[in-house]
Amino acid sequence: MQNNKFDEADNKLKSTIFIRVKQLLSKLTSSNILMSNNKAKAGLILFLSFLSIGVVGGLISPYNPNGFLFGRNQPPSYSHLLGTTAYGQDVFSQLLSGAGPTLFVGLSVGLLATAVSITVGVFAGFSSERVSSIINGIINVFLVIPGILVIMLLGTFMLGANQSLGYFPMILILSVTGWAWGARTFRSQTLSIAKRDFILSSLLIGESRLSIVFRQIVRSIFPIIISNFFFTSIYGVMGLTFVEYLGIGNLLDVNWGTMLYWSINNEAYLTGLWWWILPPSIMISLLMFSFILLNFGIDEVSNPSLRKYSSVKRKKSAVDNKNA
Amino acid sequence: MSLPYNYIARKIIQFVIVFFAALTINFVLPRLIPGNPAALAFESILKNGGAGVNPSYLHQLEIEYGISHAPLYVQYFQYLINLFHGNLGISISFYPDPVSTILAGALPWTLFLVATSTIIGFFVGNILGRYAGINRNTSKDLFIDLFTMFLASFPAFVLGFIILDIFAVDLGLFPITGAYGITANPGFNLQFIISVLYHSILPVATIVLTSLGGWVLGMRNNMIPSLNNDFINFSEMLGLRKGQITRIAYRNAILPNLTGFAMSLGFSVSGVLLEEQIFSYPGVGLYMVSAIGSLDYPLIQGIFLMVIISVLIANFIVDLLYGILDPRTKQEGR
Amino acid sequence: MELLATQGISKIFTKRRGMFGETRTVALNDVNISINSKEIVGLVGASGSGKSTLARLLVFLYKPTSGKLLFEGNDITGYRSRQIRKYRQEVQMVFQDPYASLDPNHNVAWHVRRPLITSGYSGNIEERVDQVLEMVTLSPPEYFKNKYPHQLSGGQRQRVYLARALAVEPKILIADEPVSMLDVSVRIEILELISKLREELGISIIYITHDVNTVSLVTDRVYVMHSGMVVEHGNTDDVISNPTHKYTRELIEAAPNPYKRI
Amino acid sequence: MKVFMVLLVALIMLTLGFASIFNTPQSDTSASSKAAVATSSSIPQGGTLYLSPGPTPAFVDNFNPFNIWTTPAGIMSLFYEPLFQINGLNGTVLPWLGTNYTWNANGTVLTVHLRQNVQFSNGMPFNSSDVVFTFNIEKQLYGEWSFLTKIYAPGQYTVNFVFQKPDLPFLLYIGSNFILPKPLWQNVSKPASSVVANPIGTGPFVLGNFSSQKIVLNRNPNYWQPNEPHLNHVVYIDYTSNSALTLALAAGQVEWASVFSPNITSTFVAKDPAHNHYFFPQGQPVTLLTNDLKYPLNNSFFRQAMSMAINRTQISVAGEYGFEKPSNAANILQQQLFMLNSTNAQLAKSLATYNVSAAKALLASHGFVYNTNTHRLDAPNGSQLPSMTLITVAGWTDWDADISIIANNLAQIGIKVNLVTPTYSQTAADISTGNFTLAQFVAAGSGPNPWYDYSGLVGNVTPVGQTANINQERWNSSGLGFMTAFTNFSSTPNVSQQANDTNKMVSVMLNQMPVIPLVYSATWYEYVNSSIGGFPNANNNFWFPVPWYPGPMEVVTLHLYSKPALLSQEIAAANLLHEEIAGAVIAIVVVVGGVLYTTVYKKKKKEE
Repeated sequence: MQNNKFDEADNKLKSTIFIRVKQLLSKLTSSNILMSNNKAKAGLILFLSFLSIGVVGGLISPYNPNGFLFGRNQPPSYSHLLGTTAYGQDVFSQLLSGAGPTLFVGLSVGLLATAVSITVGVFAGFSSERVSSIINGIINVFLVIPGILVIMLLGTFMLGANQSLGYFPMILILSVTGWAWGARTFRSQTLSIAKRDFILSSLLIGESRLSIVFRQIVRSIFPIIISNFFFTSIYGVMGLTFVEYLGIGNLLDVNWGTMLYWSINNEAYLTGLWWWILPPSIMISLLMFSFILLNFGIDEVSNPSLRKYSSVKRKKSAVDNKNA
Repeated sequence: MSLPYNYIARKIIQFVIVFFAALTINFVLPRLIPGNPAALAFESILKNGGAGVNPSYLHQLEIEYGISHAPLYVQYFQYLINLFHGNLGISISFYPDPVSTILAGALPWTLFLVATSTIIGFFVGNILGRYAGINRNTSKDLFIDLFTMFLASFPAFVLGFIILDIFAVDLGLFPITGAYGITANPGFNLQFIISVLYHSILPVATIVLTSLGGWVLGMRNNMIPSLNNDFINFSEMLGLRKGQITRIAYRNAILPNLTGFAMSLGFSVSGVLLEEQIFSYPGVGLYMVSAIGSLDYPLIQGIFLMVIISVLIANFIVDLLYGILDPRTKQEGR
Repeated sequence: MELLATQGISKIFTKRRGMFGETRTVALNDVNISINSKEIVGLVGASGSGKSTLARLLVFLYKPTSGKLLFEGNDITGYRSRQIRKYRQEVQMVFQDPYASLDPNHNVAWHVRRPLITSGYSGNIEERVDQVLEMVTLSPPEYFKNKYPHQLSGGQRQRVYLARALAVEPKILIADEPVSMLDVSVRIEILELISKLREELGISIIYITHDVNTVSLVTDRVYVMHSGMVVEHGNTDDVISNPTHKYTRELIEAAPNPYKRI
Repeated sequence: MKVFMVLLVALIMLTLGFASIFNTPQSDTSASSKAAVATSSSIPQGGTLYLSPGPTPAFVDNFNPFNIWTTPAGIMSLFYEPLFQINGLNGTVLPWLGTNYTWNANGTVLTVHLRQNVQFSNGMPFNSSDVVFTFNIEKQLYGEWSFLTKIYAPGQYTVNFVFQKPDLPFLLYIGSNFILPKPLWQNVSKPASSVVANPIGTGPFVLGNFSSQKIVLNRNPNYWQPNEPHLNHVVYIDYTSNSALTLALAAGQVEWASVFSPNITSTFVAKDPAHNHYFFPQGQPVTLLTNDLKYPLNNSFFRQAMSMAINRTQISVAGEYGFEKPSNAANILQQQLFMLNSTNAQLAKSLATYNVSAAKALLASHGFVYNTNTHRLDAPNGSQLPSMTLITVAGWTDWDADISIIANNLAQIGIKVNLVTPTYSQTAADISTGNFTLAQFVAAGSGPNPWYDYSGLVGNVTPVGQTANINQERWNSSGLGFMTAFTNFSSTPNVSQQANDTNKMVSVMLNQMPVIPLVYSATWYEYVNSSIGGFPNANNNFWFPVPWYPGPMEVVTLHLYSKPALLSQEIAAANLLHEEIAGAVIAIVVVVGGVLYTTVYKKKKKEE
């Protein structure tokens, strides 16, 4: 009896999760946010293929990416599809194994920085004018300071001190330098939403501010959040290559940033080793391109002003589009 | 064209607050870097057989490098007082040169690159974006968008190296290094000016190429709603010619992009600092790397401060400009 | 019995100009109004007369500059957030614009369910939702429950909003121009619904409008506001038929006669 | 980062100067008073040398002789001169401003006789007051000459240095110090931090023209050495990165440089094999520092086994591009290996030879067994040996590649190594406080004999957590007979006695292996001899050949001359002129294009 009861509960839980997932999926496909737009479709396909390379890349790479196993500076051949490095490593294996960490850092930065932006931005937009302007000042400070300086300074400090933490310090640094843009957007969006009647209404009904933030405001700005996530992920990937290029990351990890670091430091561009420097560059470019395309599509779907625009029906069409 | 007092006052207050925040960050950050430059230098001397060096030499080095063991708040006030006297300290890696002297030599080059590349990028990007916006959803639009986006997402330093390799090394059309030729004598003479322009072509071109994407996209996205709005529709009905209509729409679209101009300055500076290394351009980017490597706090702080002040002032100017151009600021102030 | 009353309420908005200067706008000046249980009171005035400010003051969206708020005889002026939240369950508000007062991202059921959840409703919530929707004549409830605001007409939206406000069984409903944005044909329906709710639920209603015609349809008593002051008050019929203040007369004369028009 | 590398190597080279102390005769030696650099009057006068000692952001208009290492390093020695020039490679002493020197009987007073008829470049005469002033002000300023009680001048061309105790070694420290003109410096309150825009010294060149990218030096017409310098001008050109400098070298824009370039044969030599050359002298060993207080590295056999498991050839070829040769196991310089007896030589070779099975056998004989299932080493108590962390400096690409190879090598004998690359300062701090397990770093000193090489490896054992400036591997050398030999060596001038002590030290060193030497560090030196002749090369390495090392830099420069056929042609300048014309054309095209575009655009606008 006992077991049955548990099973039942378990089944119930499973079925609710199942239903939830199904709802989410059907929402995604029926809403056609991604499928109605060709750019978004191309971006999604590109991104998914990168994601799969990122997941399985390390497993299917033909050789040890860090092993000094082969002749040096060999051009592409059948056994080495993308040739070898000046150290005798297989470029193709490095490219495959490097995809995972690169994506991981990019997406983590996207997640973390967006989370910070949401917290700070929405909080600033939905609190008293004084608090809001103070937070706005802080956001401005972070916007104005060129990120490269902070990355260099924090990089030499954190990456040196805590390298055993793997990519975590790097993700942290990039998030610290990358959240302000999103926070600024979220703040202004929240400011405009917080003035609307339906937020007032919820306040009157007795909703807590936290509930309003999560149930209503975050939901209203969700397309912008997604868009911001992609932009911050782009920043994350760029930042990774950048930190590695400056030589303040862990240079012995294999990712596309370190590949560029080693190829540039061995003057691959001067000695004609194009198969060493170009593949990671193009992969990074394509990955970011896929983010941009996705973003483009979402932007076009969610931002009615990029489609037919009429100020008379502004409210209505905005509402329609959000639910389309 | 007068601006409301209110607006300017608010901008000034904002400027001062951000400035002080930046000052404080500037004070704190370099002190996070582990290690003591004097101790490093002393250790190297000692280890390499400098038996004649007295232990008090370490203290001597610290004094000369301006390293203080005073409590942080004392150092902070000292730092502020020095700043108000325009004293940025003495560089450690370029001892005994004052940081201000070094920056006076380096900052103009960086500002020159930032200004040129941002302005060119802004104009070229706006023209392309305008074109893409007018021809929205055609193959022209798609081509411009995708091409500039691809350039924007290509790692900037790799692009720099490739451009350097092709145009300077292989084709030999442009110089490899420096801000002016070694035969040119700095000063206001034609040879020097031409030399400077010539040396800046590759770095500026690289920065413009990488920054184009943002401008194009921003302009295009502002242009489309602007072309679709009621006023434009109305004008169309009144029978205005297409060129006139485009111009009106363009004027409406450029204003929001101008805010982007101010906000992107921080980004531009980042890009310039990066490209300076690749093109061996003698701006602050080069000093930054060597200063961090040798724990040159005063120089790091000086660079940080100067860059931030420059960006802040540029932001302030653009804010004022925006206030003049946008009549709404007179009422709302934001 | 006097349910809610104001004693000499004033509200002055100050706006900073520059660093030291400020401008003061007097929105309400020594306003005394009261409402008894099961009563519909009208607040009439042109835009800018301070009637909306007064409404927002009554639900603590603004704090009065001076004066007192009395609820069931208690001074509630100094209420803090927890007390305010509790008080708001007793006093609800309906907004003017039904297109803006509903969250476009949530469906009808959510809008009605949330106040029940936040107020800790003890019964079956879904049943109550159905019940409230029936009450505002949105039936069958199943048909409307999963609709999103953009799928509803203006009148339906205002009904949904009424349902949301009534779900927590308030004692007072403040209706801030609830029909001004609706088609004329729907206005009467909503007003009739409001009158019906008073009968059925026994709640008091403060009806705010600039439209003298609708005031005479539904209200028992009326306050006429002008420049932040109550210039005249009394039984609706008396005030309309026999206005004493110059401003009231202007208001009545300016009002379009619906029968004449069409 | 590389700036530090340069600085480090520079300081090490400073030691070379110290080191020669022990090779110089102790008393009554007088060098000949003839002209310092043997020159032939047949060498023609003229020509310009373009050089760049290494990349730097920009030149600074300050030639303060108290900071001889400021960029461009080496330039100071063309303005200011020392009493003697000492060859760091073999200890030879050239008389310079001093003609000869003598010690008193108990070795506490050094008398230096000065050259007469020498002028500073502004015409002021040089005499003993300048020497006394220079040393005294440095003593006050730095506490630098603390071993001297007194410096005084008994005559106008004689200076006496009075030592606290017999300290014969410091002769050459004194000898290589730059001498300043007293009249110009005596009223300067803070000489070390004052800005010197117009350097005045006795050197062969004077400052001609300064800009932040180019410094032009002109021949000093009143230089005291006849027929010297041969060159009319020395031009320092600023390059801001290694690759820019390499490209400039390849294009012949610079004729003398010290720059690291991984592909030097293809990017530099291949462009003009007849004239473009490089030669990288091998210096002291780069070492794998082991923390000798930590288990299992506190066992000497363990360190020996690790040494045998490391493939030094692979490090040399793959990590160091073949520029740095595999090191011996004894931690001494390549040119000192001849001092070893056959037993030591044999051991120094075999312990540095890649031999995985021997390494495994040595470990197994002490109970550390390679587990073929886990591919890890099991300790004598049966537990698996924990992994170790190996650190080195981030951005020193060759070392970063090296540690990757070392990790692969050590994995073969069952030692798992985690690699971490902190910043330079962090690495240095971790090593000095002992917060490391394994580190790749330069630990040894360097000099003409092993005493100097070992001076950095011995000393008190500092506990982990406290800062150690020497003996950072924390090796306990007491009770092994090492320190006795070490002390004896430093107190005897007898060459055979020194050889005996050397072999005693080397024997202990090999049995203990407190640190594991990897490869000899290389000093970068490139030159282009198309228009300038007289450069040192591998066959004729007459003086230390790098442009950034102040003392030797002057000696080498005075050997350089312009090749006659090219005297009249200023090739580099011609190239640059060409470049300027191209630049002007392009600039004009751009400007005209811009103007045309805007006018056309405006016209179009008007038409609309």
